[in-house]
Formats: sequence, C-alpha cells, structure tokens
Amino acid sequence: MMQHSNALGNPFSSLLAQVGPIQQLIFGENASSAAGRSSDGLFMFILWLSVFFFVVLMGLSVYFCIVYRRRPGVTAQRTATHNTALELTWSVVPLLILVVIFFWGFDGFAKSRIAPGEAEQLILTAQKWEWTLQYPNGVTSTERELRGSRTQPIFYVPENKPIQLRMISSDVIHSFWVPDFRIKRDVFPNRYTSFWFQPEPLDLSDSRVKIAGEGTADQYPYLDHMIMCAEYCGDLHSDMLGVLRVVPESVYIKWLASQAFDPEGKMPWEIGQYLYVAKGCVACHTTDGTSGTGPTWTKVWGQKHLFADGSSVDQVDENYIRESILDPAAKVVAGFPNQMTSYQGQVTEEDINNMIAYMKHLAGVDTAPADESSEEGGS
Amino acid sequence: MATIDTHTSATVEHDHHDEGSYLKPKGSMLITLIDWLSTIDHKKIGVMYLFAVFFMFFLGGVAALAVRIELLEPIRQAADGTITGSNLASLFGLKDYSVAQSGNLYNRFMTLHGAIMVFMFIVPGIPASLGNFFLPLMIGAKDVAFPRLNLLSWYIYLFGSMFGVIAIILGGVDTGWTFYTPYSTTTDADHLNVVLMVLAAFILGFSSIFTGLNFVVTVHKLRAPGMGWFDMPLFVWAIYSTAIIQVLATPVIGITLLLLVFERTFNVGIFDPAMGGDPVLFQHFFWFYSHPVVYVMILPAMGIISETLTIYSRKKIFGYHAIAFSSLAIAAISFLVWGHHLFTSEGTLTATIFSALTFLVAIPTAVKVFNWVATLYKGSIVLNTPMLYTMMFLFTFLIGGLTGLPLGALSTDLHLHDSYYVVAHFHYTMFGGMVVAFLAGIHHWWPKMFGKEYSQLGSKIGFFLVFIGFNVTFFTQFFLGTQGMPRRYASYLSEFQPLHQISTIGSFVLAMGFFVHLFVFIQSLAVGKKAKPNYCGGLTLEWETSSPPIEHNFHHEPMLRHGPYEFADVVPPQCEPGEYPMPDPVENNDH
Amino acid sequence: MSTQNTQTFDSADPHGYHTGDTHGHTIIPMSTLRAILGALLLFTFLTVFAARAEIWFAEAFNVAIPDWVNASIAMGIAVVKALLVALFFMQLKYDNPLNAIIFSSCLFCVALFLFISAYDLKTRGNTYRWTGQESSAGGTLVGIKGKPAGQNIVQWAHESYKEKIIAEQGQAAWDQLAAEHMHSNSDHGPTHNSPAASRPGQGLTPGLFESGPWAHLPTSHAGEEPSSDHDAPAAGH
Amino acid sequence: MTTMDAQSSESKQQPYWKKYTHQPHWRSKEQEFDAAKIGMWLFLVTEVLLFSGLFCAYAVFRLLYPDAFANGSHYLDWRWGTLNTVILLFSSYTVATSIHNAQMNQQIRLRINLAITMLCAIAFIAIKFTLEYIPKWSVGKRPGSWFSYPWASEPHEPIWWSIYYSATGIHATHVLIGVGLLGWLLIRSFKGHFGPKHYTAVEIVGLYWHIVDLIWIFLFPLLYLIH
Repeated sequence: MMQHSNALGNPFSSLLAQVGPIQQLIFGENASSAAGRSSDGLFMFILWLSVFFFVVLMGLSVYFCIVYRRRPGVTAQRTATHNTALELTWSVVPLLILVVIFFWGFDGFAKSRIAPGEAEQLILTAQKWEWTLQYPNGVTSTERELRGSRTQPIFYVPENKPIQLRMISSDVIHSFWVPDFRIKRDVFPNRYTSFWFQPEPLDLSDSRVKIAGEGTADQYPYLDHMIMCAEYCGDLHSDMLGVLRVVPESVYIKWLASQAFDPEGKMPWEIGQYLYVAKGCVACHTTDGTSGTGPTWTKVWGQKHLFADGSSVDQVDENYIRESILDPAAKVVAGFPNQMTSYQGQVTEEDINNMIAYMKHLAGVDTAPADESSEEGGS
Repeated sequence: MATIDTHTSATVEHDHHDEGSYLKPKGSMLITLIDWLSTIDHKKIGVMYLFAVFFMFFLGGVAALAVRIELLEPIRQAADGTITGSNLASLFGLKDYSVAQSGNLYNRFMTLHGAIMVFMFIVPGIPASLGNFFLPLMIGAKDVAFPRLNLLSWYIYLFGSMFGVIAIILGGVDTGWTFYTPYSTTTDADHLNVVLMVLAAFILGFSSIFTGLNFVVTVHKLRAPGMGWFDMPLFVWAIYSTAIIQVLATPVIGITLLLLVFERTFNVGIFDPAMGGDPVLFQHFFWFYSHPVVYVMILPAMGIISETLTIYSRKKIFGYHAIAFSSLAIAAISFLVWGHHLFTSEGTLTATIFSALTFLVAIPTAVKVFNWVATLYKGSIVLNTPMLYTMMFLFTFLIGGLTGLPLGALSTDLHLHDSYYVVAHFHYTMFGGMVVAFLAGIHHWWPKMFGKEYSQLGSKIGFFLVFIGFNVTFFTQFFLGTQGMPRRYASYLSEFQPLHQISTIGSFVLAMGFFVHLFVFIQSLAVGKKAKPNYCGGLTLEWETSSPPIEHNFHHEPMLRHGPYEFADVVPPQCEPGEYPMPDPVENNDH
Repeated sequence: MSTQNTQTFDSADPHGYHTGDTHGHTIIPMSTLRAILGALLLFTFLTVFAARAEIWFAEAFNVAIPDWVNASIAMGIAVVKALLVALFFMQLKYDNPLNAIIFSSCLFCVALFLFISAYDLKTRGNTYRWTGQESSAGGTLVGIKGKPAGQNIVQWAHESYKEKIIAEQGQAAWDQLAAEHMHSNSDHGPTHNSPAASRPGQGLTPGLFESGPWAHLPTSHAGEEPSSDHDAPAAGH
Repeated sequence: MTTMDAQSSESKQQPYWKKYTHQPHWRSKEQEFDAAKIGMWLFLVTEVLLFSGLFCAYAVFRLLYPDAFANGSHYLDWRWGTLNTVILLFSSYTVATSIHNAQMNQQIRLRINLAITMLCAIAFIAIKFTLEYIPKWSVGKRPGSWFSYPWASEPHEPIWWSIYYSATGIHATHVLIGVGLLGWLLIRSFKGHFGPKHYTAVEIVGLYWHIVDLIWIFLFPLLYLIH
C-alpha cells in the first residue's frame, strides 16, 4: 500500500497514521483526507492504550484466578486493603492520558468545523430519503448509479480544492456522513449547518482510483466516496445514499457545463423530465411501472385513483396533480404511506405544468409543443 | 470469635421462630394470589419485579432476534421489481410490499427492541428486583421505608408496561427509542401509538422515581444499629447512588415526554421547526435524563460485582472507601456529560465543554475496575457460575469502557457517532455490564431468594453459550462501525454482509444460552435441593437469616459487630465449622 | 425553641448514628410566621412596583433599558421570596440538614440543565452566522396550509382574514373587529416592536415562512450576514 | 389481664393522634416522622425538576425570540397575576399556621386554617381560568395549532402562548391536586386525627403546598413582569 504522506496534522498523527495491518483491518481503507488520517491516528493511539490496559488487567485477573484458585487447606491470605499511593497513581495517570486524548480530539474537531475562507460553496438539501446538491450556477446533478436497493445520485467535486456544503433539510433531521473523510454533520430543518472537506489529489497508484472512459481521448481518473445518512429518518433511511465522485478540475468544469439545462426549444415534457430528476421526484416515483415509495408516474394521467380514505377520482387531471404536489396529504393513494412532504414554495407554476406534461407523455398522451395559447392542450 | 449476641430491644418483640418463609402460601390458591398482589413485603414485590423483568427481557430479546434476522442479507430490488432480502417481511408473509414498507417493518422492530429493553427491562432491572429484595436485608431492616409506596410503584410499572404493550399491539412505533423530533411528531400522523408508547415511558418514569425515593430514605433511616455509612455493603452504596440519580434525573424525561405528547396532540411548537421550535432542544431535554439513566443501569451492576467478587475470592474488598465514593462520584458527574450524545448536532463550544467533562467520568469507573482486580490478589477463588459471570463482567465491561474513549474524543466521534461502533459500545456496557452482572447476582442469590439450589453444570453451559454468543455478536459490530456502517439501517452495502452474518449467528447462540438458563431456573424451582442458609460463606446480614428469608426478615433485630467483608477475621454465620477455613490470626491486623 | 440532643447512651444505637431523629419537632412561633408573611407581601409589591416603574421610566424618558436589568431585579426578589418560604414556612432552617442538602442538589441540577442548554442554543450560531431558512415542511404545519411562499405568516393571515370578513360581513364588521382587537392591545402599554428587535436572537428562523430554502439565498460566500431581513409585521398600533 | 382491659377501654376516648403508634418496621415515631419528611423533600425535588423543563424552555425561547416574548407578555394582565401571587402567599401562611395549630393542639384553628387555604386555592384557580384563560382564549391567544395568526404581532407568538399555557396549566393542575389533598386533611382534622403527637400528614401536605407556591413565585415574574 502506498504510504500517503500527510502534510497536515500534528506529529503524533502522522507517526501513527502509517497504514498498519491492524488499521487496515479496522477501517477497511485509509482515510481520504488529512483530517481523516489525523482522526485515525487518534483512534489507533486510543486503541493501543486500551489494549495495553486490557491485557494488564485481564492478564492479572486470569493469573490470580489460576494461582489463587480455592484448594482444600489453602486459605486466602491477608493483604493490605488500601494503599493510598497506588490508588492515587491509578487515578492521576489515567487522567493525564485522557487530557492528551481530549486535546488531540479537539484539534481535529475544530479543523473539521472551520472551513477555509476560499472554499467553494455548494448547497445540499436533504429530504426524506434523497440528497440533492446544488452547484453555484444553479445546476443539480442528474447522474445516478445503482447502489443499495435503488439508484443513488452522483455528485461531482473537483480534486484538491476545499469545498464547503451549506446543508439544510426540508423535513426531519438527517446527517451527512462520508465515512472516507471520517466526518459527519447533522442536517436540520430549521437552520443551516456546514460540512467542509478537501479531497486528496487523485493518485493513480491508489487501487480505488478508477479511470472513466478507458482508452478514449477524454479518459480521466475518478475516486468515489460513499455518502450515507447517519441520523434515523424513517423507512428508506438505509437507502438514503449518495456517491461523491472526485474528478480532476478540468473534468469538473466540463461536467458542470454539460449538466446545465437550458429550457429553450425543449418540449414541455422534456423540461418536466429534467425536473423529475432535479426536484428529487425520482427518489420515490418510478417511470417504469414498478411502484416505489410513491405510485409510479406511468399510471397517473387519466387513470382512476382510489384513495386511502376510500374516496376516489375516476380520471386524474391537472388539479389533482397540482394539489398532490403542493399538499400531498390531502389525497393519499391507497396502499402508499403518507410520506410525501409538500413542495410548497420549491416549485413554480411553470414547473408544475411541465411535470404534468411529462406525466402525459409517459401515459402516451402528448400535448402540442409549449404553445401558451391553448390552456387545455390536446388530451 | 465475635458472635451475634441476642439483645432485647426496647419494645417487646414477639417471637418469629414458628413462622415459615415469606414464600409459604397463606391458604388456598386464591388467598395466596390476593396476598401476593396486595403484599407490602419488599421480598414479594422484588420477586414479582424479577419475573416481570424476565418477561420484558424475553420480549426485547425476540425483537432483537427479529432485527438480526432482517440484517442477515441486504434488501435488493431486481429490475422487475421483485424484492429479495427483506426477511422480516417474508417471515410475516407480507405480499407485494415495497422496499420502504419492509424498511418500516424493520424500524418498528428496532424501536421495539430499544424501548422495551431500556424503559421496561434495564432501568427497573436490578434496583427493582434484587435491590428491593436485598437492600432491607443487607442493612438489617424489616422492610423498605415506605412499603405501600413500594407496592404503588409496582402497580405503576404494570400500568406503564400495559400502555407499552397496547402500543405494540396497535402496530408499534417507528421513531427509535429516542423519539427524536421532528420525526416523532410527524410520523404516523393519524395513529395514536407514538403517544401511547411515549405515555408508557412517562408512567414508567414515576415507578422509577418512587423506587429511588424509597431506597434513599431506607438507607438513611433504617440501617441496623451499629451500621455506619462505611459498614454498609457496597451493593447498598451502589443502589443508594442509583436511587439519587433516579430521583434527580427522571422528572426531566417526565416533562420532556409530556411536552412531546403536547407537541403531537396540540402542536405546541416547542420542538417543531416549522413553528419556530428547535429539535436540538429536545435532544438536550432527552439526554439530560438518558445519560444519567445509563449510570442507573450500570451502578447496581457494579454493586453486585463488588459483592460476588469478594465473597467468591474470600478477600476483603481493596479500597472500600474508593469504591463507595466512586459510586457517588459517578452519580454526580453523570449529570455533567449528556452532551456527548450530541457532538454532531450541538454548537462547537458546547461540544468542547462536554468532551472535556466526559473524560472526568472515566476516572471513577477506572478506579473501580482497578480495585476489583486488586481484590483478587492472594484470594481463594472458586469459579462457580456467579464468579464466572463476574469475570465475564470484568472482560466485557473493560472492553465497553475502553471503546467508549474514542466516542468521548471529538474528532473520532465525528466518524463513529451513530454508527455500529456505538451500537457495539453500548451493548458491551449495557449487556456486558448490567445483564452479565444481573446474571451473576441472580445465580449468587437464587438459593437465598427461593431456598432451592440450581444445577451448577447447567448454568455453566449457559454461561459459555452466553459468553461466546455475546462476543461473537457484538465484537464484529465494532468493525462494522469503523468501516462506515450507520446505525438503524434495515439494508446495507454488500461489503458489510459477512460481518452481519457472523453477528446474527452469534445472536442465536446468545439466545440459546438464555434458554439454557431459563431451563436451569425452572428445574431449580421444581426439583431443586433445599438451600443452606449461608451456602457461600457471606458475612453481610442477608446470610444471617434463613433462605428463603422469613416474613419479617430477621428472628431478632441484628446488631452489627463487624464490617461486611472481614473474611479473614470473622467466621461466617450459620455455617458448619471448618467449611470456610480462616487464615491464622495476626496480631497487627492492618485494617 | 430549638431542641437539644441529650446525648444518653442508647443501647439500641451505640454509635449514635440515629441521634438526628429527635430534632424534627420544632414549633415555629406565630410571630415568626406573621413576620415572614409580611415580608413576602412586601417583596411581592416591591417586584411589581419595580416592573411597572421600569416601564414608566422607559416610557417617560424614552430610553431603552437593557432587558437584563428588569429580569435580574425580578429574579433577585423572587429568589429572596423563595428563600423565605423555604427556610421558615418549610422549616428548612430548623430541620434535619439532609433536607437542605437534597434541595440544594436539586437546584444544582436545575441550574446545570438550564444554563448549558441555553448556552448551546445561544452560541450555536457563533462559527457561522447563517440564519436558517424557515422550512415549510419540517414541522406539523397544522393551520398554516395554503400560505403562499414569500409572505410573512402574520401579514398573510391578517390580509386573508380581512378579505374574508369584508366579503362576508362588509367593511363595518371588519372596522368594529379591528377596533376591538386594537383596543385589547393598546391597554397593555406599548409593544417594543422595532424591526431590529423582531430578528431572532441568532442563527434560527428569521421571518416565518419566507420562500423556499434556496430561492432567495444570496450566493455571498460564508461568514458574512446574508441580508435576508424581512419586513417586520406592522402590528399593534 | 385487667390492666389490658383498662388500657383498651380508656383508649376508646383518647383521640386518634394520641393512640397512633408507628408502623412495625420503624423503631420510633420520631424516626418515622423524620423519614416521612426526607421522603417528601425527595418528592419535592422531582416536582421542581419537572418544572425545570418548562423554565428551561422559557429561558431558551426568550433567548431565541426576545420580541415574541415581549409582545406575548404584554397580553398578560399583571394585576391578576399580583392578586394570584398574594392569594398563594397568604395560603402558604395559613397552611404553615395550621401546622403550628396541630402542634399546639388547637383543633378549631387547625380546621379554620385548612379551610382558608382551600378557599385561597380555589380562588386562585377561579381567577386563573375565568379571568385569564377564557378572555385570552376567545381573543385567539391559544397555544400551538389553535393560535389565530390574524391578530398576532410577531410570527413566533404561538411559542410564547404554548409555554404560557403549559407552564400555568401544569401549575394549575398541581394547585387542583393541592385542593384535593387539603380537603382530605380537612376531613381527617374533623375526625381528630392530628395533634401534638401526630401531625405528619399536615406537615407533608404543607410542604407540598409550599413548593406549589414556590413554583408560582418564580412563574409570576417570568411570565407577567419581565418584558
């Protein structure tokens, strides 16, 4: 394994952060950021300390149990029942060690909380079981990859540049955790929290770094880090994952441009399709007929819908879709949990119309291209 | 040698000799049942608590097995929509469920496991059963200070558990045993079971308060004549400091759960972010109780270990004052450290303060362990089941305590918080600490409580199954946590599957161990041999009465003449001469 | 009137651990009780007078007295009254000192709980003064449905209620209603209702239910206060 | 045998508090009385800690929304608050006097004082509900989801009203429990249960009543006076 030189972090951590076999066994891979390696160093320091005390104490106990086992005729001897000097040492010495651990821990913690000034600002929104990351030019990633039991979003980040996420949740508390960076931070509905990291420069000799577009002209190395939700948030808490893809700077800029979506000259349903991914509807609604957390969008437009409270509508129309987006709890389709949070204030009227157009398209009913005049549109 | 001299106390005491043990039925089945259900005898209430707590442990254990079965394989959905790996859903025979519904089912079992184990088993566990039974006996009292209040707290426990069971029958809750808002105030919006489970915890809190209150007054006021504070056994010290925490911490969870019920029913908005409330405030309210209650769980266990370790090594405890004061120190410091459960959600400055204070609480715990190991030096150690469990306690609690250090340090906690490392840590301290010591205490005092011996071989088999099962189950979870497996996940990435499978196998071995113990106890009650009054050569006052003890505990009010652990100087009462040889007397006893 | 502990050897209690039993029976003379009642009533009027005087003073000389002044006076007097009740009416002074220890350990826990929780919520925004954005979906959201994004809840409720009343019962009914409510506000003295005061103490929710989480967010870099002030509701008079 | 009979017949006329002997597991009446007081003080600790949750919520939200709390407290009428405080302080005085009467075996005064304390408690509840809760409730100043926003002055006012109603509501519940306890004491005092040798129950209920008053001593300035 390549030894990762470690510029940051105090001498202790660099000494102990060399990737030993025990650390490999415990952590799987080495941390992918300097702060992460310093935290690993502290963990190993505590580990070796604990092993020492454990072996001493358990060894003594087992030894005493064998040597002083009860044998007929042999009695327990009198021994001193207190020894102030000994008792003081085994109180003060642990305290001193703990003070060292505290300051080392605080050092890594402070570094993880204060982002460097020039960090790039991205806005992360967490909602029940979907992460969405918005880049400065308003772009949200639409690439997804199969991880766990469904496709998860992929977020591209440039290598070797400090990045700060301004995180907010739109329903319950989540927690943004990237195990490779050894940091997590809770995401709250009523205030922003910050999460900053600096991905390492991509090092081709590292086995985890892969090459995209092998052999073609624009091949580039990338390294994936798993994103996990660490604060319990409900049914699909275990599938609220994400992939943080570290790519070279140039590839990152090119990718950002490719993701930008200009609605000019696009059919309403094409804009609707983009919104379907960008607004996170993809997390619960599928477009291939299988039912996810919510009903699938292929069987919505014009269909009969039975609701949980027994009422039903025989032909789904614009008003029903519009109401279900802004106030989902009003009419919950039978057999589905009442889990959808309201998109009040997060989607404009025009977005809703485009999404309705996309649902019509999925149901095979194509309206004419976006002509403002006919409100009804061919049905 | 010193013997217990009979003295006629001021008031004339009628003779208790003709009276049978407290277990003697008082007539027909119905009369005995009514007598048991309306008794104010601390021993009967202790036994009733013991069996109720066993039942709750069984319920929690079943939920734990369900959790482990689900985690045998990750949930995957094939392209054509068929779902593989959600074992619980298929076990329950659900048809065409979605991944979300199978996740929800897992969450309900995970919450069930947590809520039952914490509120109905581990908090009342040792104090209500063994504490109720042995505290009065060990300080030479006839009963606890307020016997009727003791019965009332038993019925409040039943009433609270009833609420919990109703919530479970109605479909259980999926909020996690911590009820974090805003999830707990917005989930199952049209169901009542979250309110019922929260009310169950609220009511159980009062049972815990009254038990604690009873014990504090009993220790202050009802000690046998001649028993000063430093003549009391260490189990009494541990129960006393637990009672202080129960009285000082439980009301805060009372008001927290009350506000949560108001939040759910009247939307008072204190914890509701949409109306300006703050979810982290709930976390402060919740953990201000829940960390001290972690010490309510472990302190009685430490008390039992101090008893069994000394009796079965026939050695006076090393550093009696150190252990007694460290019980009180743990009780005091436990109120300062609740913030280390919020490192990822609280402000930077508060997290720093709490991390520093957290390391303070490690000192008294370390002092206790050092003193226990020092006590074993030059003893005469017999490795029967209670002593085996005491050794297992040292093993698991040491691992539990030491693995807590990275959770107390700030930078490592950022990685390990809410991961399986935390699950492994608190199972090593709660299971490896409280349950193991509880088993040590039960095996130590079973013949005294029921007057029947139990088969040593059977219980030793149970011990080995529990030891292997426990360590296999939870030691693997340390590695799951450090490698990035979050807590409370129904499904996981494929690379974690081997460790989860090992852990599940371990949990089955553990369950088998408990069934062996159950069988041994039933066999003991049914056909066990009559137990001797002092079968282990103890010197504390409960060995001066018969086993099972008589209705009023002691024939004559005991007058204490010696400390609880003077094994080298005092002949144990009610034993055949020579059964417990004494070291030759030395002129200058260095007490 | 305090009872003396006559130290006789009690065979039932050679070490004298239980001597503390006998001093529970002090009888407090009626004169002390009347004096304590008088003191309590005096302090009550004192604290009410101090509070009202502070309002009058702020009103008359139009000076903004920092609110901790009023709070500390009121709390100080409340502590004195509490001590009087505890020491004399509850006989803590004459009682077994254990009760005093119990009560003070309780107050220690209350102080610990209160100050550290308040400290956390106060210093939470210190690293980044990001004022969070009211998320419209985070809580139970009862009774606030149908509120358009971007408008303060109070104003929106006021306008929509006004339109409803005027539509149903006409302008006169609305004027009468407004006067009645305005009246109920005014007789309680002025409300210190400056826009600056209505910003939240720190890093929490500014105007309730402004638009969606990201829409209005300026892309200024972190650290400096985003200018997301909102129009304070012109309430009261 | 005769002395036994004489003793039992003569004890028929003796009032209950003279005949009262301690429960079997105690060694003396003093020990039982002292234990009862320590037990009660421990229970009072749990009462104070129960209210500490509400005081902490008040402190935290006053920190976060100073303006909402200022406007909210303006709707409270300090005059009724002061009257309620005076009533509770006076009832504290009368319950302390009733303990004094029990100790001096002044049975009539004991009953009068207990009755006055009960009346004060009922008056407190009456003022609290009719003159403070109902007018506010009708104007729309209701907790949580029932709060009517049109007449609000600050978006976070429902938080203030939630804390106001839960704090004074739980306190009023404790006052009602106090009325029940004092009623039970009054009935027992009519049966001559309390006297110089045995007045534990009066002392215990007195302690409970003083703590309810102590909580109100802190609630009153926090809710009514500070703005």
